[in-house]
This record gives sequence, C-alpha cells and structure tokens, in this order.
Amino acid sequence: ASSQQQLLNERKQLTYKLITLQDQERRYLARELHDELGQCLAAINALAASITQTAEQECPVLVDEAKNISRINDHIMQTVRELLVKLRPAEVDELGLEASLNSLLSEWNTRAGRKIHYCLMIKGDCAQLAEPLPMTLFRLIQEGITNIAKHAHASSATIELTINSDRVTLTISDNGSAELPFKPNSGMGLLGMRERVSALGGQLNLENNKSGGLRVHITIPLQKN
Amino acid sequence: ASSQQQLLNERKQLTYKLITLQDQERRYLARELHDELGQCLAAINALAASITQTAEQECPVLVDEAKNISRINDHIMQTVRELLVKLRPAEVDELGLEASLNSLLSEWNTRAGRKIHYCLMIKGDCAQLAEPLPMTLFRLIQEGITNIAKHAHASSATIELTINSDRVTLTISDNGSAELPFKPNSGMGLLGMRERVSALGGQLNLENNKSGGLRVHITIPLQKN
Amino acid sequence: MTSEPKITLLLVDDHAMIREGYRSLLKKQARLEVITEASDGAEAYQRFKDMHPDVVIMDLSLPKQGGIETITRIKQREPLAKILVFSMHQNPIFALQALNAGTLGYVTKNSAPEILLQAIYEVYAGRHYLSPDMAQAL
Ligand SMILES: Nc1ncnc2c1ncn2[C@@H]1O[C@H](COP(=O)(O)OP(=O)(O)OP(=O)(O)O)[C@@H](O)[C@H]1O
Ligand SMILES: Nc1ncnc2c1ncn2[C@@H]1O[C@H](COP(=O)(O)OP(=O)(O)OP(=O)(O)O)[C@@H](O)[C@H]1O
Ligand SMILES: [K+]
Ligand SMILES: [Mg+2]
Ligand SMILES: [Mg+2]
Ligand SMILES: [Mg+2]
Repeated sequence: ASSQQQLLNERKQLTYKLITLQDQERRYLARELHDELGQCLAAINALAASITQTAEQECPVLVDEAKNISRINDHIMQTVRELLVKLRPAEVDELGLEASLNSLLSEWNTRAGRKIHYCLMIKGDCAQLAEPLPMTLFRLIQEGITNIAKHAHASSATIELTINSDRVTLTISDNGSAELPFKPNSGMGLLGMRERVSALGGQLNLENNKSGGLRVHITIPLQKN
Repeated sequence: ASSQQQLLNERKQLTYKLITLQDQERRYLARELHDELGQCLAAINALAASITQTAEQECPVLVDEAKNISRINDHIMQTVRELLVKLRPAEVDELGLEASLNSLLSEWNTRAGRKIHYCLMIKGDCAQLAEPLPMTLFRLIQEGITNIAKHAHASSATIELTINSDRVTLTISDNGSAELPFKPNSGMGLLGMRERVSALGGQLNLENNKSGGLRVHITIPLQKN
Repeated sequence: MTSEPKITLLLVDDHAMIREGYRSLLKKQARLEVITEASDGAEAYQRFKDMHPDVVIMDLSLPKQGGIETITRIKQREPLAKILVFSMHQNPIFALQALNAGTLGYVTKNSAPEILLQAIYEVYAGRHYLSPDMAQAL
C-alpha cells in the first residue's frame, strides 16, 4: 500500500510537470509569435503602404504588387492572431489575471450565437498572486466556462473569485442541468482541473446548485511568507 | 486498496491524454506555421523582389523600401524556422518514422562540439507501424539521446529498433557510466518515457551494460488485426 | 541576345498566393515566360503533356497526387523533362527523394528569389542546382 502511495505521488508530480512544461512551451511560442512576428508584420505593413502611395503617383505599374504584399501580410496577421488565441493564457503574463479574465469573459459574452451570459465577480486583489496561481486560475475558469457552453444548457453562469490573505476560493456556477455524479473518465477537463488544484494543495468539489445546474467549488491555500 | 488502484488508473489515463493532447497541439501549430505562414512569406519574398527589380529601372526611390521588406521577411522566415525546430516531431507525420530518425541522428552526429557517435539500426519495416507508435518511438529515442548527451559521459551510443510481427523492441545503449538505481524523480524524462510505454501496454527496463553505461530496454506489444 | 528563344515554364503550386507572387517576378525576366500553371499533381501532368514547357517549377506538397509521384509520372513520359522542385521543405530527405525521382534542381521557398531565377537557368541548361541552404544540409 505504501508503495502504491508512492506511485500515486510520483504520478501526481509527473502530471504537474507535464502541465507546467506545456504552459511554458505555449508561453514561449506565444511570445515569439507576438513579439517577434508581430513587430515584423507591422513593419512590412507600413512599408507596403508607403510603396503603394509612392507608386500611385510615380510608378503605377507597381501598385498591384505592393497591394498584394499588404493583402498577404494581413492574412499572416490573421493567422498569427488565431494561433495566439489558441495559446491564449500567455496573455496572463502580460496583462495580469484580472484583465485577462475580463477579456476572456467579454469574448464569450459577445461570441456570435452564444446565448449564455457569463458574469465575473472578483473580490480581493489579483495582483498579489504569484505564479503558478494566476495561470492556474485562468485555466480553471477557461475549462469551467467551456464545459458550461458544451454541456450545461444554461442561460447564465457566475464566476466568483475571492482572494483572502490565506486562500483563494473560486466558484463556477451555472443555471443549467447537471446529473451528478458524472461518469468517471468521460472527459479530461475536470480531471485536469482537479489535477491543477491538488498540485497546489487545494480542493475541488462538484455539487448541484438550487437551479439544478453545476457548481464547481475550488479552494486553494496561500502560502504566507 | 482497490480505490487506490482506481485512482492510479485514472491518473495513468490522464497522463496519457495530456501527452497525446500536447502532441496534437504541436502538430497543429507546426502545420499552421509551415503551411500557412511559410507559403505566405515565400509569396511576399517574390513580390518584394519583383518590386525591387522594376523600381531599380523605373522608380529608384522605391528600391530601399522594397529591399527592406525582403530583409524583414527573411527575419520572419528565420524565426518561423526556429519555432518549427522546437515543434519538431510534427515531421514524423510527413517523413515517416525511419526518415525522421535518420535525420534526427545525423543532426546529433554533426552537431558542433558533440563528441558522441550515435548509431541507429532498424530491423523490420517501420512503415507498417500505425500511430501512436511512430510518434511514441520518435519521442522515446529523442529523450534517450538527450539523456545520453546530458548525463552519460559516453563516446558512443547505439539505438536498435526491431519490428517483429507481434512487438516492437527498442534498445538505447551508451558506453558512458550510469549509477543505477537513479534517484527517484530526479527528472521527468525517464518518467515520461515510462508513461508512454506503459500506456501502450509495454515495458521499460533500465540496466547497466558491460561497459558500465546505461541500457534502456523497451518492449511494446503490437495488436494483431 | 534578343533573338534567344524564351525559356517556357510550367508553375505548379497549390497556393494561389505563391503562384501570383512568383508570376509577378518571373514575368519581368526577359528570358522567361510562364506559359501555364497548375494547382495539383494531376493538373500538372496534364499541362505538361499539353504544353511541353522547357522547365517545370514544382511544389512538393500538393493535393490529390503528391509532388514526387507527379515528378515520377512526368519523367516516365518524358525522360528528358527538366524539373526544378520549389518547396517549403528544408529537410534533405525531401531533396534526396526528389533527386532520385529525376529532378535536376531543388530550391527551398525560404531562398532569396534570385536563387530561384538562377536555378531555372541552370536547370534549363541541363545542370543540377541546389539552393545554398539545401546544399549545405546535404
Ligand atoms: N457545467 C456542466 N453542466 C453539465 N454537465 C457538465 C458540466 N461540466 C461537465 N459536465 C459533464 O461532465 C463530463 C466531464 O467533463 P470534462 O470537462 O471532464 O470532459 P468533457 O468536457 O466532456 O471533455 P474535455 O473537457 O476533455 O474536452 C462532461 O462530459 C459532462 O457530461
Ligand atoms: N544515459 C544515461 N547515463 C547516465 N545517467 C543517466 C542517463 N539517463 C538518465 N540518467 C540519470 O537519470 C536521471 C533521470 O533522467 P531523466 O531523463 O528522468 O531526467 P533529466 O534528464 O535529469 O531531466 P529532464 O529529462 O526532465 O530534462 C538523470 O538526472 C541522470 O542522473
Ligand atoms: K517575361
Ligand atoms: Mg471539458
Ligand atoms: Mg532527461
Ligand atoms: Mg503546396
């Protein structure tokens, strides 16, 4: 039994390392795309516009080619933007947790065809949280929201994030319907959430709220130092 | 104890899913970068050269700007190339396992400053292996080689891959020195290797070979159908 | 010089952007003329049969019938066909495959456009040509 316990611990560590490494890789890729490519593309854009302008007056035969460069450049920018959305949480580093969450939520709220209203309430100061907490909270909320959109048949959802001196609590609640307990291993979202939380010594509970929807309740202790 | 066993199984699945998802994400990113961005950059390259050519004769004032576009474009191409190297195993899909391994090995063999000679011996037909095997074998070998370079103090290493009708065996052996057993959790490379192997129902063993170096021996059964 | 016949080209690439970009450039070269284009392997083979271009500029990643397969078919039909591969792929294995299939040249799409022009002239003259990055990798 104790060797099994050891195996379990090893596995826990492995999972956490995997998650952390992937986060790092994404961050790295996002930074390269954003900082390196982004700047370069903007520069090409400006040059192409400048050539177009001069060409219109002094060398009309070049106008089409210069405009073509702008067109292709726009297409690259669009592709890079889409890749960045996929790699999204890299934003958390730059914007901070609160701003990233606001932007995540407003995106979901305005996304065409979505009929769910998401409401975010933050109590306490996100800025005092140190990594890996901001990234973890971002991903927890991202997965919670995705699940609501996919499974809940809800019309509204509330995300409450409270930062106290000794712990963080996060509640993600929707007014849809959830049949608890969920079948084990039906997906990997909830498992991954549990993983991230338990790696930080926290707890994740699932229960039905009054409306019959799901309420995900998470508590993570904060180290004092 | 049985609930602990269940926990262990759940964790195993989770780990495997994490690894698989990351592979998928890398593949996707690599394809976008290579196919989408790469092609667009090549097109801009041509247009900028074309503008330069005309401008040289008909509108010299535009030459500098057009050349600047080429220069920036080159820089983007370089960045994309470096990102693709990081995402490397996406190649396995395109080249197949054997070619990708050959190219991996020859890269390690020619890398400046490397004093280790890597030798690859393949028996049997790699082409008959179906995913996730090729990707898994590639990553196993990649990690094995990286470990040799990092830890073994070896001057040569041999990678033997044998594909039989009912199983695949992989041996990665170096002539350096390894003090077995390794401290648990010293890194995540070996854990990850074990993970990938056991997810496919296989076995991974570590032992010292005659020279005192490490010999990693892996067997993975093949499903018949 | 002016009486020299033009080198006729078939430009094969599934990306319209690439064809457009390179057409602009090729059009301006006094000695070159893009007489036809194709966006997949089958179409490339057909155009080759119909138009007899001097040089085929050939992408490798093509829908339906891949580049290497198309090269093989063209060479079977016309063993003297002059084919220049122009591809995103920087891995030497692709160049080796292409050379085995009978292409004379291999230029990566990361190369400076002047390299492609030079390659066209070399291949037209019946000589082998690799872009510098590929030559180094091999
Ligand atoms: N908000 C919710 N309302 C109703 N059911 C839910 C909700 N969240 C999760 N579930 C149920 O729990 C299951 C497991 O969720 P989980 O996130 O682990 O997997 P998934 O969303 O199905 O797949 P994945 O997250 O791997 O893409 C879901 O399949 C769904 O049945
Ligand atoms: N070929 C080898 N020769 C000698 N020692 C080795 C060899 N391979 C692994 N080891 C030892 O086993 C340990 C664990 O290897 P592992 O790949 O798990 O981690 P790592 O390489 O240290 O870190 P990571 O792979 O996470 O970057 C190493 O730290 C090293 O001490
Ligand atoms: K011309
Ligand atoms: Mg989910
Ligand atoms: Mg290692
Ligand atoms: Mg193509």
